[in-house]
Amino acid sequence: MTSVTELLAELLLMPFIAFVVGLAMVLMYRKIAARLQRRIGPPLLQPIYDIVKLYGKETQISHGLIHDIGLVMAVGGYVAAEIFLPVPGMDGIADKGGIITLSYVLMVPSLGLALGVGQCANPNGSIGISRALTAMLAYDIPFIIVVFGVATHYQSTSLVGMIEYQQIHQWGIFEMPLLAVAGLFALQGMMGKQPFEIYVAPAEIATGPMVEMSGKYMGGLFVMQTFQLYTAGVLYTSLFLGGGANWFEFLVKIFIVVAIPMSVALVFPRYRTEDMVRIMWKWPVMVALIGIAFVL
Amino acid sequence: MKKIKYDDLGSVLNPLKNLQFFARKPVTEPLGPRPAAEIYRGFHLNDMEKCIGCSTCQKICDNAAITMVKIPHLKEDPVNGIRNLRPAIDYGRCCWCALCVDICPVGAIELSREYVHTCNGDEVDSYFVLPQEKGMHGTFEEKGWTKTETNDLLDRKRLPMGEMTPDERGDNFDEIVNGFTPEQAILEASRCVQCGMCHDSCPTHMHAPEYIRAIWKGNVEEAVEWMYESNPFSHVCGRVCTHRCESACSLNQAGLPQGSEPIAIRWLKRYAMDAVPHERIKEIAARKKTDQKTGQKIAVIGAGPAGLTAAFDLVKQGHEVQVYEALAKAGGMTRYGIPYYRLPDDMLDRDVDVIVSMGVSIQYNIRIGKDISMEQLHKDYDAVILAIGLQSGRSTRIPGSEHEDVHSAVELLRRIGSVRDDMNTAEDLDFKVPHSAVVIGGGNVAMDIGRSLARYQKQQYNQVNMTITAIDALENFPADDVEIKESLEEGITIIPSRGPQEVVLENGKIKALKTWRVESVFDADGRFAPQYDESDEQLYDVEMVVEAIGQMAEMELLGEQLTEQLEWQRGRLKVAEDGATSVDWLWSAGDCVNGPDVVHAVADGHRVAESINKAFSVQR
Amino acid sequence: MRPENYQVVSLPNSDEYELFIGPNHPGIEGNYAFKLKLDGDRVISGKADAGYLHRGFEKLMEGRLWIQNLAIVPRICVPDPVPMEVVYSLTVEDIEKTEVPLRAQWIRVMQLELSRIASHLFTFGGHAATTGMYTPSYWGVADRDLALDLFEELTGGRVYHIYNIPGGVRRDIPNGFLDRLSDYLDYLQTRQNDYDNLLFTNQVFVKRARDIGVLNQEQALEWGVTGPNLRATGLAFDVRRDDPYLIYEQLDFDIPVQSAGDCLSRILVRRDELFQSVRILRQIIKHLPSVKGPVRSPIPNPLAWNVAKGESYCRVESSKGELAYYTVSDGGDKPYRVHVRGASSMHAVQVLENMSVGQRIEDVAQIMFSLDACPPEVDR
Amino acid sequence: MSKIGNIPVNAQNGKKRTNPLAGVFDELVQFCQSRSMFMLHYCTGCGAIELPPAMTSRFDMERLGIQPMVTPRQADILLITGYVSVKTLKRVILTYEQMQSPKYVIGICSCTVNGGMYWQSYATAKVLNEYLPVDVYIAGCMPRPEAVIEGLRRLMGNIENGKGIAWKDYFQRYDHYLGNQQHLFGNDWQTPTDIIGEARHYGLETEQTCGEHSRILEQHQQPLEPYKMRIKL
Amino acid sequence: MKCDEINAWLDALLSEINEIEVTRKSERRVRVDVPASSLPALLELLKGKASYVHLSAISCVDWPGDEEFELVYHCWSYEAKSLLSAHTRIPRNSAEEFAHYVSVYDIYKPAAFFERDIYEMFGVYFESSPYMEKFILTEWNGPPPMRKDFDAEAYVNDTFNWADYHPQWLQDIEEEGGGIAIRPEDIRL
Repeated sequence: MTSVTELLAELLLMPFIAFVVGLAMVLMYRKIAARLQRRIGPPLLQPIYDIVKLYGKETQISHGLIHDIGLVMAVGGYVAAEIFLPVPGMDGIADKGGIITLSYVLMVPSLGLALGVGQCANPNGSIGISRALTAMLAYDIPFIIVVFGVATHYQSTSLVGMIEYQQIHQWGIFEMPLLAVAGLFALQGMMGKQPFEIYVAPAEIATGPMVEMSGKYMGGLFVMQTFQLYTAGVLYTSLFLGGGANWFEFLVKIFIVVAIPMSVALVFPRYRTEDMVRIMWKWPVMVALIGIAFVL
Repeated sequence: MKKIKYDDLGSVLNPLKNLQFFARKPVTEPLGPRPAAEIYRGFHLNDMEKCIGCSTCQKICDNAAITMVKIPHLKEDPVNGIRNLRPAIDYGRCCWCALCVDICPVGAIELSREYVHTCNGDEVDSYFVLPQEKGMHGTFEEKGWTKTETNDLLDRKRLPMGEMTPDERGDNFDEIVNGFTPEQAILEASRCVQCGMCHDSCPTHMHAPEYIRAIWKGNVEEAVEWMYESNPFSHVCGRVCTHRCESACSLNQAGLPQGSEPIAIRWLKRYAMDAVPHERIKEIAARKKTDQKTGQKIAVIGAGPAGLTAAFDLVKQGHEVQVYEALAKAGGMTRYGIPYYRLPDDMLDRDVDVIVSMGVSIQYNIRIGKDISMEQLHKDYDAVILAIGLQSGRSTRIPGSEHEDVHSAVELLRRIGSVRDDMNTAEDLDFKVPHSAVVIGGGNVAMDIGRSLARYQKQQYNQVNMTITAIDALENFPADDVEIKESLEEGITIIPSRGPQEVVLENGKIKALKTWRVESVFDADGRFAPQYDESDEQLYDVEMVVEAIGQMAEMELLGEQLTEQLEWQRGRLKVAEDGATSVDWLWSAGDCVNGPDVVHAVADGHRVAESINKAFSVQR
Repeated sequence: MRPENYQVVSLPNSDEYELFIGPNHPGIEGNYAFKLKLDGDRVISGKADAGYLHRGFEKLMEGRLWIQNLAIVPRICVPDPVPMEVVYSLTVEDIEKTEVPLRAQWIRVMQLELSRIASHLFTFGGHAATTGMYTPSYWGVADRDLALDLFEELTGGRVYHIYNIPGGVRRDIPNGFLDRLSDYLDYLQTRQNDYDNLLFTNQVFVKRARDIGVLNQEQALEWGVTGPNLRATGLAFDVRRDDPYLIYEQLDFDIPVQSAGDCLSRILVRRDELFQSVRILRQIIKHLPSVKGPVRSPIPNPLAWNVAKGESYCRVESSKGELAYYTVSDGGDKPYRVHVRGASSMHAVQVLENMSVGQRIEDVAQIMFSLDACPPEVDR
Repeated sequence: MSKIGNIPVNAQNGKKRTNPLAGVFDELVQFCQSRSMFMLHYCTGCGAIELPPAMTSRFDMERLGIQPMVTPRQADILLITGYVSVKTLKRVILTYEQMQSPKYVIGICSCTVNGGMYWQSYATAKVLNEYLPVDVYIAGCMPRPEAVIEGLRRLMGNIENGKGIAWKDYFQRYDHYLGNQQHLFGNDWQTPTDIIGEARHYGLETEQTCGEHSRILEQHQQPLEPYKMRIKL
Repeated sequence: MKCDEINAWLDALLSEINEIEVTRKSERRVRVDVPASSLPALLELLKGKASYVHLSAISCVDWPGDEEFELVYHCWSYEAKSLLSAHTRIPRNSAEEFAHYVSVYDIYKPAAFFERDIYEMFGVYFESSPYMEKFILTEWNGPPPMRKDFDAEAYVNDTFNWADYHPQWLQDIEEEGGGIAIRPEDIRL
């Protein structure tokens, strides 16, 4: 009985923690941007203001039921992903799902978004979503290879297991540096940051999928972004940096992991779509395959 | 400079070098407005005391952003060129180009360094601002764009006009100034900012801005048409007007670092009148005349500026006008009081000719009261205008002033004037030109007689021995500055602040004029009560003394009966604002009412004509 | 009458569709619109839609006095307003045969070059932003702002200077201005490395910009392209050198040229030009103190100024290309006709329309910014 | 009134709040609204040139929680930066109607108030608040970045105090605005957004929402057809 | 120098054609007055033979008094470094019907832009110009606005309202007996 209550509490607590930490990451991104751009940047609670403001909008425009469902899928997919990601002291159902389930769950938001945005009848949105799917295709290949390699190395598909292994032995990044590098590329793509920021592209397609989003829907996307950053950070930390023995260590690691792509993003323009696919399928895949060869 | 070749592929690592900016400080300015630059063009400031309400800023404003607002509690002084209008700026139009600052004739409007103004959607009224010394929000921030000599857009210097040198003019009565050439006139006219201060200050409200603009456009006929709107004596006024317009001119305002000279409005008028052929002027003047006859008959006594102007107006309205003149020619004081070198007779003749050509009939050498009685006029005419001017000079009444060689300036000028046709010689004069003379008085009449006599002296004796003395200090002389300057140039001695005490006689002839130094002219209450320093006594050895301290009217012509009927005030005929006397058929106009001045007389003539017209229309 | 944007027209039985870029779109420079007919993400045809910034300048100028027009000419090209003021003054001076004092000419050149620097810094940021990199636009605008501070000190206005006047300039330079200008140039040169690292030698950017929007020299001449865009095709033509005005003949500067005619060459030409302007300004800082005399030859009272009858066509090299005014005076107090040949009127409309064909949608915005089109010059 | 097809409106905010905590909640929302404003960067006129400095490093608007947004759907503030030509005004109105309430309009520069320096121009609209409700005006031609920021701070203050409600006016007095729009654009003017429908839906309808001008609109209003599109992947 | 040669050659050539009038205003500015019928031929010659390859602008000036439009073609030669302005006059029609002239698009491509501009602003129809349609003034129904007989100020006053200010300070002054004395529109020169 207690374990069920505990589990339920964890299932509620883990997304909540993810949300709070994600907000901090959004803030960090904006602060990093501000610093590189030689300015001060937003106040500390800015991400919260934005989300509350968006949810507080008094009029809404919906583009039909599918649009709403798509949005729910997008946010829900990430919420679901959070309970597969172990954090210090809480495993959720991470030991049950494992990394394979997680990679499937992580596709849900993109598909949900595609479903929702398709209803907007805005060509910019449609182009954006087609680019988003292309981008997913591009970074998923190295990502899957990396996941495969890591799983092979640890002989486990359970994140909990991997973390335990790393905490006993040493961090994955030292054991499989090539895979870690390839993972970093995939992470950049997954987070949709420059040079792989092809589907938002304000100057080209007016923020693509978000073009018709307003009010709560936009708020939903903002929430999704917080989860996305958190997920990316935790996943990479779990795979290569040995998770966290305690909360301090854990948070330091995930923030650093997220800060790297963020900083890089600010000094690069975006690739064209086909360039992104070409590069993603060339360098990270090559590196990852060599990495696998070492692992095997 | 480092070259970048086109073929340089660059590097993926190069941009990462910029991550060093994590260690650099932001360049962001603190929140809140920064102080603006020293010559920033922010919101307007206006020095309410300095501003004269000329509305020049309004004209240069390319955005029609400036509205002139009348502020009753401010000073309104048209004679000195000050209006109680002030510019209000519409910030819904303004573009902060500061042209208003650059053009302001007095440098009153300036821009501050204040630049923040925001308001809620329903407070747009706050965009309409009356700039004052304190700035838009009552918090003075420093001045920004102000006027300097470099960015002043106005042409401050008057065009020099050709005139005779003192040597050339000293012994003859030729006209001194040459007048503008067309090029000069257009250039001078282009300096005008069209403020209309001249119009306001002019007694007869001549349309100076309009005719100056017409001159600038090269259209002198239009200019003449504008002049005849309000002044049938434009030839005369173009030469001898007291030009209050020029003192009121916006460009005459003091307080500018670079100095500033008014537009030569009088000379422009003269130019335009001279540039149009006489016959054409007659046609232009006749344009406004009605064809209808009203059948009303009016008699005008005195063919001076006031009488003829009234006659001109009344004839235009279709009335029948008869003018009676006691002397042989028309013009009154302008003919018999102003020397030839200032106003050649033929110019006056032209003005009179235009008026006559309108249908005014003038009978000369008829003295009312002697040849025709006032009662007779009353019977024959529906209205009578008394415009007799000030014919006799006032006397100082000092001991000895009854002597035959003590003359009044008016009388002497009349005697000179009646032989004017060939006045280049002194032979025709009915008095002997004195070797030495002194004129008492500091007005224009004193200068006129002094300079006229000096010319005769120069002709006859080849030397000038002429003194002008007056009770006022030199800077308080009523005469024009230019008259004083020219008098001095012509060798006349001017001795200010002297009170004449006695004409010293010896052997029945004048020996000298005794004067004391004046300590003060007015008492504490501002009344005329001169105080003398008796110890400072001077004697001027002269043959002739001329008194030029003022004139008065000769009212004998009215006859006893009428004199009793009329109301009088301190010895002067009581006249209402519009020229009506207390008798319903008699009006009075001109110098005899208002004191000596051509343009005032013209204004008076208009006023009386209008008043008569109104009275007639009431009758009808 | 239904407004057209945000409304999508479907073309039956075809994969083609129309897409509107602008007037309200981050990929458009200013208030301007571009209608694209697309097949997938490939542009089949492009059509410019201007007039959103149309104010009827030429009509307005016919209704205002010669001097009043000074306030409105800089508005014709907002990012680079000084050439507008100068060329308008030049035409009036040419008609009136006014001599401009030498010192005023030096000051004018100083402004023109400073304005060119400001404008190019702005363009770098815009160009980079269309490729997804925002940091250069933050830097560029901030560095441009320092130039605006200098302008504010010199002219009293940050963006609209209204400082040139027929006959010269309205005021002399303030004390110590040249020192501060010199400091600014020093600062710009220290920043050169940062910009090079971030933008001009950034491999991703170079890849993105190379071979995109190619305009060869033949096409450029045929379509009347001028300015940096022409120089990026290999023709070293610059009005400053080939049809000199003011005191450019006395200055020593190079004309940067690239030959490929693509987006990358264009931005490289602008980069080099910026530092040539720095070089010119250095010469001015050195010489200006020795050029004494007034800064303005007097003009008549502006309220009553009839400019002599005549016409004049004057050209200057603005940051966007050849800028020309054709001014006709009928001897009145207002211009009879002013025709503005906007520097970017060629490449913002016809050239862009032609170049966009066959491009991918992601490059359209980049091409537009790399041409440095300035819509208000087209609309006037 | 005919229904416009493709943009249905959700029934969500119509109910009155009875919860005592609603007051606190409202204040929180207002506070957040004032601290987080997305600005539609639409360069309607020359004043837009001072917005990049205001947004970027030197004056950093993000300090106040203001950031540019690219589509009207996401934006809260519509900055009218200077003159609007009639052609632009149509797009501005369209854009405004597509923004989600609460939305704010800021009129920058002289031109939005009384025509500015283009008052003689046949091509520009003169008084902005005849066509759209304006929340805050910022004076200047053009206003410096600092002045723009001061204006935005005034707007923040207004929102925090619950005074930023000009957008309701557009629903409540739609007939007035529509009349002015029709005067300029002709009687066949129509936008794709059904303002009257929205006003009814959100309970903002007053007697002045509909009137003589909206009746003209009804006569010719046509629903927008939904758009079918394929994109080759 | 090459450019001197071109200039000399051009001067010689132009002096032979007697319909046209050549004024050399300065070293780099030539004004040519040419009848409307021979302008295209002249431009063809200039571009083909005299290296005037760059059409800088086409300006149109309305002379309602003469019932004519003046078209000015400004051509620049990169080699001769000289700008030639070819002036020609075509008859002007009332605002309802267009004036007509031929397009020079086949000689100079940039002409299309300027011709469209003149078409919109003055109502001159250029035969065989590719874009004889509205571009800037797509939403304008009035007469071609740049014609001298179109009174923009009157149109504006008819069409638009002005802000109606009545601030407190003005009310105070009005109570005192003052108020607005001269409105800006009353005084424009």
